[in-house]
Amino acid sequence: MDLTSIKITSEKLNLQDCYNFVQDASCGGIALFVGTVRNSTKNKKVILLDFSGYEPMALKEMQKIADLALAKFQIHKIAIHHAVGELQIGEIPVIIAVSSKHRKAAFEACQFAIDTLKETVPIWKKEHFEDGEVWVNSHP
Amino acid sequence: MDLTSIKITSEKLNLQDCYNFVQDASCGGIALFVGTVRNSTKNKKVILLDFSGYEPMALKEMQKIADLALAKFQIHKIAIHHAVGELQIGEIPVIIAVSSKHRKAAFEACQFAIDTLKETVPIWKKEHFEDGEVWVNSHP
Amino acid sequence: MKIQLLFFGIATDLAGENSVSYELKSAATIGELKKDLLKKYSKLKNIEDFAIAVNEEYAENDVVLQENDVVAIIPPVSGG
Amino acid sequence: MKIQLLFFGIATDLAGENSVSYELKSAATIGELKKDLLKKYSKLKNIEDFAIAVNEEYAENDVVLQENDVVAIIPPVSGG
Repeated sequence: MDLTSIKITSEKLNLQDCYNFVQDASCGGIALFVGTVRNSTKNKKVILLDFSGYEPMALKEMQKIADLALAKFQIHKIAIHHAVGELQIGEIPVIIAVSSKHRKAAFEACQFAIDTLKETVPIWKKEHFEDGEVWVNSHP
Repeated sequence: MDLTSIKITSEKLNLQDCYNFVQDASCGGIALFVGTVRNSTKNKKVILLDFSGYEPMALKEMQKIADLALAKFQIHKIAIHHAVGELQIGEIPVIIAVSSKHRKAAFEACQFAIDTLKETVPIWKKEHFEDGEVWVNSHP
Repeated sequence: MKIQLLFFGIATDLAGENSVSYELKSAATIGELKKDLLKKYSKLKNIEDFAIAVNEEYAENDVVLQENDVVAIIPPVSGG
Repeated sequence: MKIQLLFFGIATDLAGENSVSYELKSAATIGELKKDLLKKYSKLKNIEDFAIAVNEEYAENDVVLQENDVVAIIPPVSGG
């Protein structure tokens, strides 16, 4: 049985799909994190975010996070899905879902996965403002 | 604007409803917890769980948790939905959803809410086994 | 004076009722009521402890009961 | 020897290309390549730092490059 679901897609991410993948009769809890595009950053109005990735490597890094989460925490299954392309305000760049027998492990693994994803997975976002565009994190 | 959604129902809980309630253009993240009925407890096979509550008081206690979460954490909205009646394996007794500008607060508030709910909200579950029934937590 | 008693969870099974009108001396505290209840419904001793809610709010042992209070017997909760 | 260079995120804009075949001395390390790149694509100095991946795995400065390696310039990531 496959315990991890790793996906990068230019289609809309689906919360129920992630839930359905991790849900299992042996589990008492499922923790989920959904990243959503915020309408402002540092008090500046954001129009949209444009995500691009080094996809084959990003998939490998996402798989490593999932495998490490399974090794570190008492969890059953984990899904890590990331969207690429232009996302409007309120749309979903990332979903992480984790199921476990007891809820604490699911919460810990879910936070670990999103924290690590933001550090290691080669995906970049460009913020589009009314007066221009900026690659996030790229300027000292 | 209503920042809390509190519900006790004998109908199926809906993950997307909770998500939709908390989602907002000002938020960068949504943390969700879904409790699911597990097929075993202490290595004993569970057939179903039967939840009952002191509903008017349970709603008040759930509202207190939501209000306290809004006061304690930098979050935007919170939904706490609980099901009553007979739930089969894999079905959902509880969903908590929390949105926030930054994800850490959403995770913390979500964990706070489920931890507190399990301590204070007057709802009880009876575990049905093949050979009998037991009220959970009630025996020393 | 009269109060209304409500039983929930395992307390319903142990007391054999859901809801009952109950007579007790005026100005009784919750602590006194608990002692009375353990005499009248001795099976309640089967649970380690129970909390009391008065008019849908948790209340401590020193709270003084009023006529017509709705008093709920709250065994250890197990929602979620 | 020849390697393939890939640029991502802001590095694409700064280098002015996505992908290019690149000639460097054999047995060059990643540290040496980075110095070369900062000369050839001087705008890369505009970002504080960048990581290097070789054949889709992060690699440190002391790694020795091989003919036909696919070497990616990874500016600070910002997914999620």
